[in-house]
Amino acid sequence: MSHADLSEHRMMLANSVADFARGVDLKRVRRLSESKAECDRKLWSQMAELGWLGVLVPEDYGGMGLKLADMAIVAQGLARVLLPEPLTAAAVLAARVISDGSNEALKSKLLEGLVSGDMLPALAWQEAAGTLDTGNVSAQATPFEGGFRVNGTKKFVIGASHADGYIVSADSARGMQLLWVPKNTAGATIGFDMLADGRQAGTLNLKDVTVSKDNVLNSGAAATNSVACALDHAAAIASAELTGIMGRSLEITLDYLKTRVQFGKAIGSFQALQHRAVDLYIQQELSGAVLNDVLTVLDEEPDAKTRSAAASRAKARCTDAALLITRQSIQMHGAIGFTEDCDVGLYVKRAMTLAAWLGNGTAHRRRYAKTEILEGAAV
Amino acid sequence: MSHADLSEHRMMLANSVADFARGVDLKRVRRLSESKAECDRKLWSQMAELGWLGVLVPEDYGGMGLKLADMAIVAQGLARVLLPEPLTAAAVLAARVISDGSNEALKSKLLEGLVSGDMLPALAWQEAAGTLDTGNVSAQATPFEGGFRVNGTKKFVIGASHADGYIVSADSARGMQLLWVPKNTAGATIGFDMLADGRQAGTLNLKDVTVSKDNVLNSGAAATNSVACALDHAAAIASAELTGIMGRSLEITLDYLKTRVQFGKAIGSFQALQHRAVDLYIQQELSGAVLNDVLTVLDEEPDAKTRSAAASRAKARCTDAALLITRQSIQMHGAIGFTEDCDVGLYVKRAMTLAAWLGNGTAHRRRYAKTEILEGAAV
Amino acid sequence: MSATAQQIDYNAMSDEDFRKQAREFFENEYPDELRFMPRRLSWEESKPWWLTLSKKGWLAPNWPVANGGMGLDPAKLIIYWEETERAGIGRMPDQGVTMVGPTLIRFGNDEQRAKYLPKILSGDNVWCQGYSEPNAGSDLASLRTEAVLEGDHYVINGSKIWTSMAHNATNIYVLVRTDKAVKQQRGISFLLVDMKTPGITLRTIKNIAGGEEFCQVFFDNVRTHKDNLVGKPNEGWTIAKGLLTYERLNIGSPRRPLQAFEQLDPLARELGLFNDQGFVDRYTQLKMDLNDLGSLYQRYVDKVRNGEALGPDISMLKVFAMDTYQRLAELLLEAGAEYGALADEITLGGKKIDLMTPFYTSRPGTIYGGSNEIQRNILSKYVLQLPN
Amino acid sequence: MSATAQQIDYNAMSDEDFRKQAREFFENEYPDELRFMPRRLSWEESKPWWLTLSKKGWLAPNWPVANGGMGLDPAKLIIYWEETERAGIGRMPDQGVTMVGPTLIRFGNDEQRAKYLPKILSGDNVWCQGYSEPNAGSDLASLRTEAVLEGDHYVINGSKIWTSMAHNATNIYVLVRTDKAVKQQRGISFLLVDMKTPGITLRTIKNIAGGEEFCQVFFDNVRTHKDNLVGKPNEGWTIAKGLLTYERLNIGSPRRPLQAFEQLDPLARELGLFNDQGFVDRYTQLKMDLNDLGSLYQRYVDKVRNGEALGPDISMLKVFAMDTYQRLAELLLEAGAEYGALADEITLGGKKIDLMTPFYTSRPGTIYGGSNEIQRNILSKYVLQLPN
Repeated sequence: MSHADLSEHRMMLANSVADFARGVDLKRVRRLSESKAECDRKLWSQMAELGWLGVLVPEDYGGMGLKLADMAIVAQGLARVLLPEPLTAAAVLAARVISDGSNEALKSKLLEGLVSGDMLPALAWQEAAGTLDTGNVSAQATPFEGGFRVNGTKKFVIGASHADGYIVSADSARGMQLLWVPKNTAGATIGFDMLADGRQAGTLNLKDVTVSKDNVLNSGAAATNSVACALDHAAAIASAELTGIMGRSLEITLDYLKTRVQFGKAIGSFQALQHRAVDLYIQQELSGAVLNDVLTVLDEEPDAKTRSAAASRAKARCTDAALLITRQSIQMHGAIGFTEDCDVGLYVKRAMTLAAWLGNGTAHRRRYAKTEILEGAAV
Repeated sequence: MSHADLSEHRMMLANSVADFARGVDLKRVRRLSESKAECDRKLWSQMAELGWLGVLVPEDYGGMGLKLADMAIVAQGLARVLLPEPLTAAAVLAARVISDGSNEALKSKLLEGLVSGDMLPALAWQEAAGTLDTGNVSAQATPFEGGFRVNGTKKFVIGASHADGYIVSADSARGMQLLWVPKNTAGATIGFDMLADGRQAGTLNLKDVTVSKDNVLNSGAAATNSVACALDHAAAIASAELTGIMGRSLEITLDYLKTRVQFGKAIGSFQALQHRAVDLYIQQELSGAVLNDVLTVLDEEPDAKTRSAAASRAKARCTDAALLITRQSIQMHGAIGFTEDCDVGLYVKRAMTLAAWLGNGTAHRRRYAKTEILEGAAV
Repeated sequence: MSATAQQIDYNAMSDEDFRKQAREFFENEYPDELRFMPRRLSWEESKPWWLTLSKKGWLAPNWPVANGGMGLDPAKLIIYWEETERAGIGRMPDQGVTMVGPTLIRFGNDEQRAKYLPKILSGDNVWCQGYSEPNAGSDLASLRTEAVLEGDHYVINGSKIWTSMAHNATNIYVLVRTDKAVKQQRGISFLLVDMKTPGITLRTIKNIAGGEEFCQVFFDNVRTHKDNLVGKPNEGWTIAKGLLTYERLNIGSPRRPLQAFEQLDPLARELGLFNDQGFVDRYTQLKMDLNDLGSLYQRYVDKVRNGEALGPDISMLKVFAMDTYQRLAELLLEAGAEYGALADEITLGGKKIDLMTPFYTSRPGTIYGGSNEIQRNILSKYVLQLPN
Repeated sequence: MSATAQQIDYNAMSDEDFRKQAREFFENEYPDELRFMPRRLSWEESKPWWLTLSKKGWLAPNWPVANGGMGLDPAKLIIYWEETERAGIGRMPDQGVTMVGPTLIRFGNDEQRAKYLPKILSGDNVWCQGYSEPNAGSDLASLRTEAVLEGDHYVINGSKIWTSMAHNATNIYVLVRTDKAVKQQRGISFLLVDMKTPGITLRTIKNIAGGEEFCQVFFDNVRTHKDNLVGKPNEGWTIAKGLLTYERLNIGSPRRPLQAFEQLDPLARELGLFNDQGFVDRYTQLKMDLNDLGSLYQRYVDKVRNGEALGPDISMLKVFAMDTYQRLAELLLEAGAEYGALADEITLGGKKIDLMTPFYTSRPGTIYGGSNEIQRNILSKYVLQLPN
């Protein structure tokens, strides 16, 4: 596509996302902790029809074969209305490892199911909190003639509550294995912890789970690399979600500052609040500028080191900015902001869950330091 | 003394310091980097006559035998007018190790000279930047029949430019030695680096310097402990100086905010500046409250661990507050604040030198963590 | 109130003896399961302890003995508070004891004291506070709920909001506008109202964490007898202002952030963070900030102990306390990494750790009792005397 | 200006070729001892390089070729700037090239261009800026230096302050009040004045670091011919405002904080700080902030490249740049421990490290060109559109 075509096509994509978002009611998110309906499969199918689940899936598999910069537009727009569906978890994180799979039959099946919305996959890679190391896996895959028997525990699986199956990373004598474990497979049990925003973090227990050869998605270094790449891409798109969240939260807050009257004046006329709002705005704009640069870098498919450094830049900045902006949004609303009825509370909660997912600010700054600073400093 | 008598006596002390301070002209400090006259011996004698050099010296040696809380009053009051004389370096840091000395004849001679103002001693304990470890000494004292021969380098010696001699810590086969090295002793050479505030930091080089037995002030664990104690006491009194500096700097700035007109109003009527001034004020008051508690603790002569923790609390808070307040004082003065003519510049420079001396904020927080946090956490 | 309690002169005891007695009592009698709660207690949870205190005559430490209090002098009062905090005793719906009692003792008349004080001590009356209004939050003086004297009754119309625990309360004290012709702060009166009076309705407001903490209280021609006016008509502002100063001392105590800090230790130990100098630096900064807050708090406690009045500078205590509390809550979530996004308590190394509650409990303190912005305005105007 | 230079159409070159040429020129010809200076250059230091640039026709990259500039299009101009920064070329007393030239080209007339531009290129005229006044610092529009037209001459009375390098300058451009009857921003005119005109006196003002950076310029019945009025009478504010926007882009460049960052690396290596996770955390935060500043800066550079106008939102670039710069300077001093209190360069492990200069050079940026407070006011009003 030419540059002009690209801009036009992204403008159209942004418009269609905005149209869709206008129809979304925050009531559903407000009740999420009770309803636990974080993935409405009817809505999910609509999103599939709009092509959004396949933005990053190659055209050969029914997807749109577009770029992360396109996916970011969808994720940002839907995050503005706090859509709880596991878009990034399925259509970026899981989609990437599936797309990189070496088992063509399984890859086809899973990608087509993902794109059509009929099959919701979740990637279960994480075992401990606070780590971005995708290679160091305790779960064990023991080979037998027909495939592997798997034991282990995977934590913080997003999108797990409505998933039709899990892609599980496990270590074996032949290196890392990425295995497809359909829901309700014998020996696979899933438990949940509620997240701050009412969504669920899954803990997947695998006890002597049998995975046939057909369900081995990828192996060895290729498997490890694909998870690392998926994590970086998903971190970038989660950053796009964070920009959507901070953007809407600041909008709501600026509106409030312009209309709420105290001491006979709109509170937005008080200089202390003005300057604070300006500082939030600067963080929002910084986040946007950084994300933009990072997406450009990632879409050029650089080496792993460059890719990880870029993803960490986006996640660190967008996480910290979103937490700051949403927290200050509560504060600037005064008592109203502290009630369940006020929308800004929903934004702070989503910001908190996205902040922690796939590495928070500290985790990403630490990783960035490791490759970008300390390697050079040791010379 | 009863509590009421104590309060009254301290009030009188504060008044006499304030009277003296009113006669001090900042011109001298402004020209310090050229004149290099950081200790006016005539003024020093006046301070001696007022008893201030002997506040902490026992009455048996001609001093006042008072407390650190008293010394803090003197140091704070003189710091408000940026008196450059090495009061804390001589009358606290050096005075303490001399008072703890085991060589009675030398101790008498040095204390009486200190109290009368005729003899200005400087403690040369430090060898590397960024450490509060007084025991780990590289300088070597090699024993011979008549005493020791000393080799080594001591850095960051405050008050060195006008000192009549140095108390040097050196390691020996018999443990640490504290040795009195008069100015111009053969083999002892001193060089200087200018500090931000125009005062001088001395670097003392000792090459085969002969120290007779008569000039051995203290030895072994007693020597090590006395230096550690001196450092804590001096850090507390330097903190008192920092409160004087921040207090006067904020006063000048508040006056400016009330009188300087921009956009047709006193700039102190702008809420953003008001709130910033309030935050500075809070830091000033916190510093005062902490220093007050710390002096009370130190004057009860607690064990070394309690003493060091208390001193670190004061130095960390007062350093950070003084740096913040003086830097913001420049900022709130606008362009005027950035000129050499403006007094607040002198305050920021003195704050910087006192901040770095005897351990900056980071150094003291680290030391505090070591004994107060990590020891407990390891359990 | 118990007759025996009144006969003990606590002020005649040595500080050590009194502290010992308080400590033993709080340690032995307070329900363990309610110690160091990261939130306020409901009336239902509080009632047994309320009655235990009341029976011993220890419910109202700073009321005069004649009114059924302990009549503690400031030095003893501080010890009482210190031991309360040490034992981790929760905050009860204590507006009756902390606010209404002192107000009636200072500004009320004998009839009001006789009518209301015993019922506070007995737990028959539970009070709530009607100050804020939907359009007068931080700007309290602009309140519009009005009361018009008709015969022997004030007739109240309007509504109050952010009334904590109103759904548990039997009575409410309200600031109402009784003269619209004069300047904002004037023309306000202080009235006592029975919550069962016809015309009062409640709307519960859930807080951000989903708890039923506040209510909006609506007044629709609510009649309260003019005997329920505290102080003189139109002088309610003076009464309210004095009470707020002491509320700022209470909210500025290091107690609540210290409770949150208790969560940080086991978390750090379990995640191995004490080997991480970056974490240790941030932990140390907060720990030292909390200690320094303690020094500042102590300064005001000493003033109370010496019988000195608290001035507007007390606002700085609240600003720094709330700022420190929030930074602490934020470090908890950050250090918890993925655990820091979980809504409920977590279990690590066999210990229950509550990472999220401190985040929620640390926030309203910068809004209620005058937001931190308002506190800074107060400090700017009345302490630094910066121009308007 | 050189005849050959005018014949080259740089815009016709490929970006790569132009970059290569610029890089080679700057690397080979710029004096090594003046690279990456932590302060501005004096006129004396600058002059040889000024003349080298001028001879090559490269002194004024953004002036039209017809005026003796390079006539670069925005894309090439950015490359020119990038290579300037890459080579560590110092800031010269360049008001003539950056401010006077563009102003005369846009708002001046042919006579003014013919009279002044060649002398800027030749180094015969060195310009300084007369904007601020003792009582009109941040509030520039309230300036009171006035000029009255008497016959063919404007007669100027008043004084300007914070005039950088005025003691080196041969000419000054001043904002003066020519109509006192109208609102502040109106009634201001833009005049050019020869510094040798009778009635001009200078007072040098030393800066906090002891350097002779600024002057106060006094005007006592100083006469300048009315031909030296740029634009129309009373329309000087529009001219000045447009220039300030580009000044904010310049001051928002990550270049200067990056130069300060260069000091941090050897310091950290010598003191072993890269083994200290606490230091590494703070170092990383700043490094990432600087990279992120680079992303924001690039956004505005791209706008210039695409020929878009810069709006008031450019103020955020300056706020974040200056904030980051100051935090960096403060970390340098803190990490330096006792070295951080020394006034002069230090030598560590054979390397010279300048810890103190960044502290001083990082401060005026939050004051000049509109303080950070003013920038926030601008953003609040014109970008967020918050009420007054």
